[in-house]
Amino acid sequence: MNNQVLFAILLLAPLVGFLINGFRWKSHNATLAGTIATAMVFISFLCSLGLVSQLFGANAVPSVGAKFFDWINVGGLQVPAAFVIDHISAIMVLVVTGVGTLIHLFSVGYMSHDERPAKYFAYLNLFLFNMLLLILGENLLLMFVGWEGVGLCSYLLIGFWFTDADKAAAGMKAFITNRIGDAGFLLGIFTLFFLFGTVSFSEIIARLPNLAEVGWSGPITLACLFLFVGATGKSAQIPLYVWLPDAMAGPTPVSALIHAATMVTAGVYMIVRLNPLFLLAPNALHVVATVGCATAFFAATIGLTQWDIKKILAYSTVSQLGYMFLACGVGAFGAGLFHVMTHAFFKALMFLGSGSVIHAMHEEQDVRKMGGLRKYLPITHATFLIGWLAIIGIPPFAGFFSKDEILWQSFSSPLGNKVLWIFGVATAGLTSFYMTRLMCLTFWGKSRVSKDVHPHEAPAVMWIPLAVLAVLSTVGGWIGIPAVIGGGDNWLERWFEGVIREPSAFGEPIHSHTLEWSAMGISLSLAVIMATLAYTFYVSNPSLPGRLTQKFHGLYRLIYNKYFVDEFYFGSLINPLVDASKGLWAYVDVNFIDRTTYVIGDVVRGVGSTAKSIQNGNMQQYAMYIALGLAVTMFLILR
Amino acid sequence: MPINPAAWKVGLDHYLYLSSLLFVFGMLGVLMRRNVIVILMCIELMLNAVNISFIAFSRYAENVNGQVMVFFVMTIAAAEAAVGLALAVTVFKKFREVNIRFFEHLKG
Amino acid sequence: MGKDGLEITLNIVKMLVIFLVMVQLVPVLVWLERRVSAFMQNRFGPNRVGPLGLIQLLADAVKFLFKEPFFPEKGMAVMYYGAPIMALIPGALALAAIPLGTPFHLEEADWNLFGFIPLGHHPAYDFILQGYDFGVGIVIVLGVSSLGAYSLLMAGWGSSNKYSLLGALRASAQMVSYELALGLSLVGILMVFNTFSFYDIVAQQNPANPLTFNFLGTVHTMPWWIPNWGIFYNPLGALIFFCASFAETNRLPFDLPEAEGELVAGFHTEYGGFALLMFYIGEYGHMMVASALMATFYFGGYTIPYVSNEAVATFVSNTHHFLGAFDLSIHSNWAAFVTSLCFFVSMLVKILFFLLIFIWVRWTLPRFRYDQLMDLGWKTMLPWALFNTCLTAVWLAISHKPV
Amino acid sequence: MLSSQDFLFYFLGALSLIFGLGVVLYRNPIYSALCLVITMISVAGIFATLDAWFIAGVQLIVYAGAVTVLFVMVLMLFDLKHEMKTFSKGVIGNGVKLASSGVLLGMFSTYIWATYATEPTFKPMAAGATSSIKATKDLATSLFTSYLFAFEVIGLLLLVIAVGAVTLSRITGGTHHHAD
Repeated sequence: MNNQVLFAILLLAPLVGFLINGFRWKSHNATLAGTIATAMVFISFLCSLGLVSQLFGANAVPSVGAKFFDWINVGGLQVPAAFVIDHISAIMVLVVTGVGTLIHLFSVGYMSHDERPAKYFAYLNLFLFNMLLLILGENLLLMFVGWEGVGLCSYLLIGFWFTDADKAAAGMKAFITNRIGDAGFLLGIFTLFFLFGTVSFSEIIARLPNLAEVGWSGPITLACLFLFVGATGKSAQIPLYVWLPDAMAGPTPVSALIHAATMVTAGVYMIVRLNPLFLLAPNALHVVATVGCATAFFAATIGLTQWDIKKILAYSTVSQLGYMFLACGVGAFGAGLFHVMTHAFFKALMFLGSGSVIHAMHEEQDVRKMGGLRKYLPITHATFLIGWLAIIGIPPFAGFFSKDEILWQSFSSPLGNKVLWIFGVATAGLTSFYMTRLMCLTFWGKSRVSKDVHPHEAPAVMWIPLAVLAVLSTVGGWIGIPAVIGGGDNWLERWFEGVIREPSAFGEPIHSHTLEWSAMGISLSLAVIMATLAYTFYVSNPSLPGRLTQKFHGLYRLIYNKYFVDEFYFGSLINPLVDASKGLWAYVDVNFIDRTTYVIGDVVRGVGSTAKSIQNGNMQQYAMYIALGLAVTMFLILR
Repeated sequence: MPINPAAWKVGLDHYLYLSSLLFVFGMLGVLMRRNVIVILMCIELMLNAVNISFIAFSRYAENVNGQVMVFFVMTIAAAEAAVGLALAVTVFKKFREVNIRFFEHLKG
Repeated sequence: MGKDGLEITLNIVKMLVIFLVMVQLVPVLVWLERRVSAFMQNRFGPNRVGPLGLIQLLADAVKFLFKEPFFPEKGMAVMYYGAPIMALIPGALALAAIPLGTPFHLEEADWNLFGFIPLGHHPAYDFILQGYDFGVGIVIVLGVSSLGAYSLLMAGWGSSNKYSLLGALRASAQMVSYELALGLSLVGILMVFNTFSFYDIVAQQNPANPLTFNFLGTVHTMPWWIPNWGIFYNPLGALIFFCASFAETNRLPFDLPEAEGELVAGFHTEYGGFALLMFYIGEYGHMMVASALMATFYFGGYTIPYVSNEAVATFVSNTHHFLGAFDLSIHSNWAAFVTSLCFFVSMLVKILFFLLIFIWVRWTLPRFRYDQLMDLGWKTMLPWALFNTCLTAVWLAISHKPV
Repeated sequence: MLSSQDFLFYFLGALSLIFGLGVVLYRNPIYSALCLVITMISVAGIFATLDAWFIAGVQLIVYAGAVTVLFVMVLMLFDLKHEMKTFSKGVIGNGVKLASSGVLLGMFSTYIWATYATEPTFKPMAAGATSSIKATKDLATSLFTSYLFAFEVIGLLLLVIAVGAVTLSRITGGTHHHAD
C-alpha cells in the first residue's frame, strides 16, 4: 500500500475512534468503548511501523511523506495538508502510538467503574489524533493545529470529572497557561513566516542563512525566543509550569499519556525539529539551557516535600523536561530527543504504576496512608522498581544512558559550561533521593494502610502494559549507548546525522574519554549515595525526616508550599487584574458609559417629543409648513 | 392721472400677476379657514388661478397644449371637489359640524 | 365686445333689444298659454278684456306691478332679491348668442337717425341679427344656461323656508342632471354639421340643396318635399334634446319641484309681485332659448323651408321697386334689410311653433314622480344620448360624408 | 385709449380678485360660495379675453355650472345652525401663514417682473369667430392624438371618483344612522 493510504489510516484511525465513541458518549459500557479506542490506536501504531520500516533497510529513504490537499493557498502563503516521517518524527510517532496503545489498554481497566467511559475514550482518541498532527505535520501551521488540539484535549481530560469544582478549575488553569504559551508560539510562527516567507520545516531550513547571529536583537534569535516561550507553555518550564502539578486532577492514565509521555514533550520535539534554526541563535540556546537547568533543579527541590504520589511524579516530570531543554540548550538535540523517548517509557510506567496503586487503594493518593504495599501489589511493585532504577540512572536501564549523555554533553559541548553540569548532577542526586523516598513510603517500610482498605493486585489488563513498559524501560536505553562504553559509535547519533546538526560552529567539544568516564562515575555514585540516604530516612528510622524538618523549619515550609509561586502569580498578576477590572467597572462603566447612553437616550426622546408636536393631525398646520417651505425655496432660488 | 397707454396694454405679465394674486388668495383661504367646504372652494380658486396662467401662456406661445392641460385640470378639480365634499358629508354626519379640526381624529 | 366704438354701442343696443324682446314676449306667451289651455279644456279663456282678451296682458302686468313686495322675516336679503335677477340673466345671454336672421351688409355712408339726426360717417358694417357672435356659440349657450340653477338655489335659501329650500334643491338637482343629457344629445348633430358656429349649421341646412344621404358611396337624394333639415340627420338627438329642454325649464312633465302638496310653488313660494313675474320671465326665457336651439339645430334655423336664401334675396329686390315709394335714406341697404327681416320672421314662426308645443305638452302629460324623474334623466336620457352619439359617429364613418 | 379687450380684462380681473377675496373673507360659507360662482364666471370671461372660447364655455359648464352648484347644494344641505369661528386659532400660526403667503406673492411678482419686464404683447389673433373654431379643432385633435392616453386615464379616474364618492356617502353610522 502506498504511503498516501498508510498516512491516511494512521491519522484517521484515532479520529474515527473519537467519532464512534463521541456519538455513543452516554453509554456505560467501558470495555466496548475501550476496545474500540485501543484498536484504533493500535492500527495507527501498525501503520507507523509500516512507514518507519521504509526508513531502514537497503533502499532506506531519508523521509516518507504524503500530501492530501492544499489547505491554505492565499497569496504568498501556500500551506499544503502534508505529513512527513523523517528520522526525528519516526521516533516520536513510534513512542506516541506505542505508549498510547499501552495506556489505552491500561485505562480500559482503570476507567471500568466510571459512568462516562465512552466520553473519556473519545477525548483520548481525539488527543492521539491531534498529537499525530503535531508530530507528522510538514509545516508549522499543521503543528500549531495539533498543538492547539492537544491543549484542548488536555483541558477536556484534566477537567473530565468537571462536576468537582477544583478539578474543573485545574482544567481551566492548564488551558489558560497553555494558551499564553501558544501566543508566544504563534508570534514565533509569524516572525518565521515574515523572515522566510514559508512555514514548511524543510523550506525554512533550506532558506536559513549560514552565519550565526550575534547579540540579542537579531530576527532569528527573536523567533527562537518566541518559539521557546511556546515550548515553556506546552512543556511546563519555569514561568508556565504551574499548570502541570494541578493537571494531576485528571484520571491517572491521562496524566501518564499527556503529562508524561506525549504532550509535554511537544515543546522539546518542536525545538529539535528546528535545531538548525536554533543553532543560528546561540544566545537563545543559552536561554533554553539555563531555563531548562533551573526548572530541573527547582522542580526537584519541590518534589522532595510532596506527599501526593501523583504530585511527586508531576514535579519529577517537570525536572526531567528541564533536563531535555538543558540538552537542547547545549546543542545536544539528539540527547534531548533520546531522553524524551526513555523518559516516556519509565515515566509512563511509574504513572500507570501509581494508577494501579491508587486503583488498589480505592482512590487514595496520599503516600502517608500507604506503605508496605509490596506484599499486596507484587507485579506493580516489580515494574515500579524497574521504573525507579531507570529514573535515577542505574547503568543497564534506559535512564542512565540518556541522562548521562545529557550531563556529558552539558559538560563537553562548546555551548555548555561547568555550572550547568554541576546543577545537572545535583538535580540527578535530588531526583534519586525523592524517587527512593517515594518507593520507600509506598512499597517498602511499615504499612500505614487504614483498616477498611484492602489493596488487591491490578487485573491483567492493567499490569500487562506495566510489564511491557518495564521491558521497554530496560531495553530502551541500549539504542543510545555512548561510543565510550559500547565501542563502535552511538547508533542513535548516526540515526540523527542527516537531520540534527552539531554545534560545530561554536568550537570543538571535549573528546577526552577519561573525563567522560569520570563524569559518568560521579553522577552514578551521587545517585547511589542519595538513594541509600533516602532509604535510611524513610525506612530504617522514619522519625529522622520529622526532626530534620523541625530544624530547617523555614526552608521546609518554603519548599513545601512550592515557593509560593502560585500565590505569587495570583498576587502579582491575576488579583490586581481582577480588582482593576472591578474598579473600572464600578467607576468608569457605571459613571461614564452608562451615564452617556442614558443621556443620549434622553436627548433623543426629548427631540422626538418636540418633533412629535409637529404631527398633530392639524391639516392646516401641514399646509402652513408646505407654504413656508415653498416660500423659503422660492426665496432661495430667486434671490 | 396720465394714462400711459403702453403700460396699460394687457400683456402676458398682467395675466400672470392676476393669477398669482388669485393663487395666494386661495392659499390664504386654505390656510386660514376652518370650514372644510370653504377650504375646498379655496382649492378650486387656486386651480382656477393656475388655469388662467395656463391659458395665458398657451395664448402667448400660440399652441394648444395649455388648453389641453386646463381641460385635464378641470376634470381633476371636479373629481377632487366631489371626493372632498363626500368626505365633508361623512364628517358632518358624525360630528354635526364641519371643521378642519375633526380630521385630527384621523391621525394615527 | 367689438373692434371700435360703433360696434360696441351697436352690440349693447342689440343686447338691450334682445332682452326687451324676451321680456315683451312673455306676456304674449302667458296670454297664449291661457288661451291654448282653455281651448284644450274646451273653454274660452280670457276674452273679456279687449279683442280676444289681448289687453289681459296689460292687466296682468299692472296687477304684478302693484302687488305688495313682501320680504320673509328671517330671509337673507341679498339672496332673496338676487334670485329673480339671476333668473333673467341666463335666458337673455343665451338668446343673444342665437342668430335670428341672415346678416346684412351696410355700405359705407354717413348715417342719420330718422333721416335728420346725423350719426356721423361710418364705414361698411355687417349687421348680424344676433347679440354677439361667439365663435363656439353652443358651448357658451350651454354654459350660460347651466347658471340657471343658481337663481333657484338663491331663491330657495333666501326665503329661509324649509319647503322652498327642498323645492330649490330638487329643481337644481334636476337641472344639473338634465343639462348633461342636453349637452350630450347635441353632440350628435354637432358631429353631423362638424362645427360649433350657428351660422355654419344654418348654412348647411340651406334649402337650396335637397336632403341627401350618401351611404357607402352611393348618394340618395330625398324627394323635394322633405326639407334639408337637421332633424332628418339626427332624429334621436332631436327627440332627446327636446325632452331634456322640458326638464331644463322645469316645464310641466318635469315641474315636480313646485308641485308637491307641501311645496306649493317650490322655490318661489315666498315671492309675490314683480319678483314672481321675473321668475316667469326667466322660465319663459329658457323656453325661448330651448325652442330657438331646437329650431336652429333641427329645423333649419331662419331659413324658409322650400325657398333657398338667394331666391328670397332676388324676390325682395324685385319687389323693391314696388316698395320704393317709402324712400328712406338708407334705401341702398333696403333689400338686405328686408331679406333678413323675412328670415327673422321665419325664425320667429319656428320659435313660436315650438313654444306652442311647450304649452301644449304642459296641459296634456301628467307630472313625473321625483325618482321617476331622476331615473329618466340618468338611466334613460343619458344612455340614449350616448347611444345616439355613437350611432352618428358610426353612421358618419360609413357614409364618408365629406368632412 | 383702452381697447375693449384690455378694458374687459381689467374689469373681469378686478371682479375675480374682489370676489376671490370675498370667498376667503366671508364668514357665512353660503356667501363665500356665491362669491366663488362670480369668480368662476369672471375667470371664464378672462379666458374669453384670451380668445380661448371653448375653454371659457367648458369652464362655465363644468365649474360654474356643476362644481360650484355642488358646493352650494352641499352647504345648503348642511344648514349650519351655529356660526363657528371662521378662522383657525393660533396667532403665531396665522402669522407664519400670512408671512409665507406674502413672501410667496413677492417672489411670484418679482420673478414675473424680472422675466417679463419687456411688456410681451400678444400677437393679434385671427378675426373673431372663425379662429375660435379653428382653435377648438386644434384642441380636439391634440387632445385625441398626442394626449389620448391621458384622456382615457382621466375618464377612468372620473369613474373611480364616482364610485368612491358614492361609497363614501353610503357609509352608515353617524347621526342619521338607523339600524336597518
